[in-house]
Amino acid sequence: MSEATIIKDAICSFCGCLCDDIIVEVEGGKVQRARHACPLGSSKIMGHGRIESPMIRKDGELVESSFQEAYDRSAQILLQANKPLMYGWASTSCEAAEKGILLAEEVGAVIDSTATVCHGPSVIGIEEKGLPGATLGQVKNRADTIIFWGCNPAEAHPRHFRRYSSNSIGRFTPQGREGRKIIVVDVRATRTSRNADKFVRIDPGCDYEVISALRMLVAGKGDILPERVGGVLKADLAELAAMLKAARFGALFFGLGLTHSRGRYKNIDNALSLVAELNQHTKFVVLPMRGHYNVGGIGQTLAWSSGYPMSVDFTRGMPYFNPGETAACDLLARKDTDAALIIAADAASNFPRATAEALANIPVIQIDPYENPTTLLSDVVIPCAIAGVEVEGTAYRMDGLALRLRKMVDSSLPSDEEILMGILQSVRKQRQMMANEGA
Amino acid sequence: MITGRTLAQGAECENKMSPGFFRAVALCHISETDFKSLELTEGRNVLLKNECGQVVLAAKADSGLPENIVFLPMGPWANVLVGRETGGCGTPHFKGVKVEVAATDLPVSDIRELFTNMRR
Amino acid sequence: MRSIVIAPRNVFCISVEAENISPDRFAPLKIEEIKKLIVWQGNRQKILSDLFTVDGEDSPSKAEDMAIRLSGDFSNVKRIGEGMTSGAIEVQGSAGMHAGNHMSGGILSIAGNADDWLAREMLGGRVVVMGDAGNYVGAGYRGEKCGMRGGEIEVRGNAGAYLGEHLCGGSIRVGGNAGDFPGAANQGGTIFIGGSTYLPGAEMSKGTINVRGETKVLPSFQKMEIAQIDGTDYQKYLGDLLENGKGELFVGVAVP
Amino acid sequence: MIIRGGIVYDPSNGIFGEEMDLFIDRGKMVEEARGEEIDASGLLVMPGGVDAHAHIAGKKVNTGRIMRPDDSRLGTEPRNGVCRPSTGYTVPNCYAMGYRYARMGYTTAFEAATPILEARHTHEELQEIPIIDKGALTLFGNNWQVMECVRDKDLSKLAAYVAWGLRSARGYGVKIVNPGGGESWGFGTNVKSVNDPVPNFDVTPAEIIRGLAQANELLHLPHSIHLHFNNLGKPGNYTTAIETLDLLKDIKPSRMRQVVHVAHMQFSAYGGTGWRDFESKAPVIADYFNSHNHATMDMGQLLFGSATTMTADAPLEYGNARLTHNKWSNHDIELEESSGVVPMIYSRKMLVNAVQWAVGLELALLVDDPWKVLMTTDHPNGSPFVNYPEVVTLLMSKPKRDAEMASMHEQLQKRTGLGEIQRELDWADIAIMTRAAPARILGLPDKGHLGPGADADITIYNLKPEELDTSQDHSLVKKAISTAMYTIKGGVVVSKDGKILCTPPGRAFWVDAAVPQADTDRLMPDLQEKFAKYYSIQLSNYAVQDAYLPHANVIRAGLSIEPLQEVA
Repeated sequence: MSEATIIKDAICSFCGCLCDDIIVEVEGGKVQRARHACPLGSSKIMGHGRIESPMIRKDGELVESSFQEAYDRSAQILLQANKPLMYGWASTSCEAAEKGILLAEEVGAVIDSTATVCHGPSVIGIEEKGLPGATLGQVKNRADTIIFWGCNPAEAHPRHFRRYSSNSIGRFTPQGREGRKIIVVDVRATRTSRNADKFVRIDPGCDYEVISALRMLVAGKGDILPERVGGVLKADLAELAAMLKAARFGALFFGLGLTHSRGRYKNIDNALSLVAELNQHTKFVVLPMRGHYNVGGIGQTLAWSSGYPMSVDFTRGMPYFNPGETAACDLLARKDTDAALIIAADAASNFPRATAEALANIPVIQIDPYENPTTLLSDVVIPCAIAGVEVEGTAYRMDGLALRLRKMVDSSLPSDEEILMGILQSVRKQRQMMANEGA
Repeated sequence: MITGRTLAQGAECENKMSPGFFRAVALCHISETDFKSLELTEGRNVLLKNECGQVVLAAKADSGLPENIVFLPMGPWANVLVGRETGGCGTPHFKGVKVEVAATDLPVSDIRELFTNMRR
Repeated sequence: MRSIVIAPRNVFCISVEAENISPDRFAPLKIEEIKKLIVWQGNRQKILSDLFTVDGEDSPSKAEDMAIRLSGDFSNVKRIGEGMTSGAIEVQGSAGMHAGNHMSGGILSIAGNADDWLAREMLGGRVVVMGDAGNYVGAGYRGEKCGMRGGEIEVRGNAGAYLGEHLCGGSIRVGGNAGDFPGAANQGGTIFIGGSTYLPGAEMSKGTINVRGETKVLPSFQKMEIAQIDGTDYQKYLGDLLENGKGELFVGVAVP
Repeated sequence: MIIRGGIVYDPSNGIFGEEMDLFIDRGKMVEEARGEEIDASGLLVMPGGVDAHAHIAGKKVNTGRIMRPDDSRLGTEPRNGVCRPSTGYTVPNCYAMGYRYARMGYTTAFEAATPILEARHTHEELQEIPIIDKGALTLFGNNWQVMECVRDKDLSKLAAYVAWGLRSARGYGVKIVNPGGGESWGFGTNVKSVNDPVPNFDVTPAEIIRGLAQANELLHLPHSIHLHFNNLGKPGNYTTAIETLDLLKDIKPSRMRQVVHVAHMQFSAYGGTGWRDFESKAPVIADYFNSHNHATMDMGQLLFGSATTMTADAPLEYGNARLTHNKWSNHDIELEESSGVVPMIYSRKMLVNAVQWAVGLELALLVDDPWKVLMTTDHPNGSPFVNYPEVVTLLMSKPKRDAEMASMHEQLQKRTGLGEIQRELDWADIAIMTRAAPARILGLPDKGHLGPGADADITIYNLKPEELDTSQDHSLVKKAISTAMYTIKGGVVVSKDGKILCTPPGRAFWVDAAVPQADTDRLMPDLQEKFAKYYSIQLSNYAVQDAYLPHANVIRAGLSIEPLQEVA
């Protein structure tokens, strides 16, 4: 048995927290332990069942193939399509995303990330109002008031409290949790709300009105408010507004409770205005709780490459952006795409049923380490090495901070980057052959 | 109906074909009051339906939920009930979906059954 | 008038982008030249006659003398009449997204429904839809401060969400219901909604919104007096007080 | 390669409009060479343009893109030949930046402000900008470690930290933005003068600036400190400018260059007590530069139209957003900085904007020595860099300035003396302000000139300097310098008449400064404590890895090396 290797300060590539203090013990080419990791991260780093070989669907069944055959078939599917969709990207590196963007340009595809089914509305809100944010360490060192609105980090980002928010200890926050006011706004009580000093339960779909009422109170115009807004008593809202204004440094973290409910991006838009206005009175920042570990990174990479952070349509050669038209769910719902490449995401599970059905009716290429429902719908399945465990690369934390993922163990499988380049080379080769035949 | 993350759903979400994912996600959280009024017991199933479709899930009482709201871990079972409409901004309504809930003796579909016959 | 009739050759699965279907682009061209105008279907660049039949008078004319009739289903054809300055387009069926965007003059009439982003960033002219319209009628583009600045839009049926978002001028009239957030950030346009809606006028700073049916009103609007308009009683509100509160919202008072 | 018969402006080598042949071999200028010939008979030839101050990469640039799809949809060009798609006007995508600089005859550009913590992101973007050589200045002016060293008057530890910070960021030089103000903004306040103590740190902006300037010289860095003043953008701030410059006049430069480079001077040369009596104090500032030799500046020219303001001066951006009722992004960086982004439209009908427009031009025209003034727009704060030709022609043509002023607010004449300035710059001045001086000020010996050994970065403009009256024919000049006939980068023609022919990757410059081990040993416990207690990441994950600079060009500096060669 080989000696155990210890990798210190490894980065957990599960959620947007990108915890970078993981101590990984590797022995015999396998991760044996992942200290400091939460259950979510640990489950990822420790690993589980994998797709072992590329597969191509023949006569309705997925049968094993070589990587080259899978690349060639993928290239053929992409080249035949009038409007291919390349979706996913949240759980792979920025280096892979860069290759994906190049491939999307070359085949004239629409490229979209899982942001469009989570924080896409936040992006549209930011386009309306901007994002007054900060790095997470700023919150840790300074925040004495923290609101979690429509998010449940206790279950989705388990180490957030201790590393960055409510329970963290920093230069101006030596008392940690004791020195902070924690406020939770949600439609239901959660593990997160049980950690709160103040829990404000609002009626589903009423976030926008509640935020407007808070803005009125912050601006000193509370007198015209009705007695109850969105299921919350005016007195309760007034108390909340006073808490926000009394903050020395406040932070608002928001999640899918705002983006997935009625109002969608308007909720974010309004919350961003609330935070901007609170800065008239104190210091306040706002941050989206990003789910997948690199959903931020695909947004950054797409933005510097194309000018837009998601839903970028390259079909006419120049980038065009319009979620609602160019987002994955729209294209599928409208049957306005005729092939899909799904990478580092499970579209079949995460899309509404009818949208997933549309996916089932077009040729699908899947690049993923694991079998999942998307596999069941795919025509080509290409297994990859796991970015952040088996491959190095860049990822962006939920606050936009770039970190370099470490490699922990070897893999015999190619990386996402290599697979995309394999497909791209096949695209170029086939296109050259077609040109030659044409001539 | 609202959908969202849970710890168990997260831990299993890259392992979708596993029994663990099934246990974590094919689940419907119901307020204690509604749980009683539907005459549910732990281990009994519920049938949820709306104009998008219907799905059977294991029922679980949740003291954090107010009446008339059910919470489903996000995933393919919940998505049977989510509409394709994105309201012009790319994101479906995963929360605030109207559903009818009833107790049922029907079994919960496993993940492969859920996707059987979806292709062409 | 010079009349041109365009009809799809088949049903489009992948949407078509046809910003060249416009009186301004057609006017100086003969039929054979019109047939060669570029259209896109996904990543395939095509010419108009690949996808559509084109018939009509051959000799070039001025844009204002152009009448383009779109016969058949255009619900998957986007950007019809983009930037048109004069003349007329008559869509006999439904029209795809972005119809009449940036138009500054002329008439666009749609017998069926219009998809999202109808008359986005419109400057002038007139748009009439006999059926329903989608989201973002007369709105601005993502991130822009200004939507429609002038002209008139009439939707006889229902309209979707974000009607007239960032409206800076002009008027929109919807016969039926409107989706959530009509007239958000209105900076000086006029909206009339015959039916009901939800949270009109969020962050409006100027302009008027008139809702004849029912609506939930934001808590940041101040209730004023009852006003009579065209013989109907309306509850007047001023808002959005989160802005300067100079917008006017009228909500029909239901007769018991 | 041989370039035949051009009218060459190479001020660093004392060449001002001489007809001569240029020789290139393996990417460098040489005395004699063979190969492909380019006929440049009678045409204007200069070294490739060097932009010493622009915001071209990193978090705030990308934030600008993300919050401005309205900007990204402008200037789109499809993927074409060797070019990837272009988007954006004030915040172009990476590819467009490379192509647009190259088309304009520029071959080098430096990103002006990067926090160490986010330098990885900056290099990800820099690497994606094709063609041009680049580098990034590193922010130090609100850094806790810096302020603590300054407070403790521990100059050698400060120098060790600056060296460590540059190495961690793969940075090129010391940038200081609103020193102390960024830290104050951490709790929503700002410093009001150079002597206003920074809350919780017991230091003043003046001490931070002096400390960093001394450390900079101790380290023999190729570039001086690069300073964005306190109170930038505010009426009456010219006094802060003078006061700050006076702080530095006794510091001896370690190399033959300035002690301080002032970023976008235009934004700090204002008089008045508020916006109502807002006026130009450019003459006072210009007098100061004319009578002192320790400082250089770049103009930070403002032009009318769309801009996206982005700066590490976060409180300024909050003020901008409230003033213009515009969208506002802010980004505070733990232990290091703050920053903000706000879109802006400058209007010639707005008196304040017109005065700002005039101030930049006044500065460049009133400072006698063109080696002290760089032509910039503080891209994209004053205007996007694609508008440099507009600035150049304004500087070269009094009739153009008069025509512009005629369309502005009538009060303008009273608020600025621009109308009385007769000076019109010539091609020698322009070659200095856009090539020779930025290279010298940055300390890049192989850039900005065409002597043997220099990088073969050359611009040939389709313009005959001996035939064209730059004062009268300013529109022809503008057209010619907007699109170079040839842009040669490292001996390769990258752009011809606006068509991009190839897209070599371009190098990234950074400075590795050596310090005594003893100083590093004293520094490291401080840093270890900061990472254990205050940073949200581990020390071992902090520094930028070499993977992000595949085409690095390391310049050595520091305490323990021999005096460096002087810049040409």
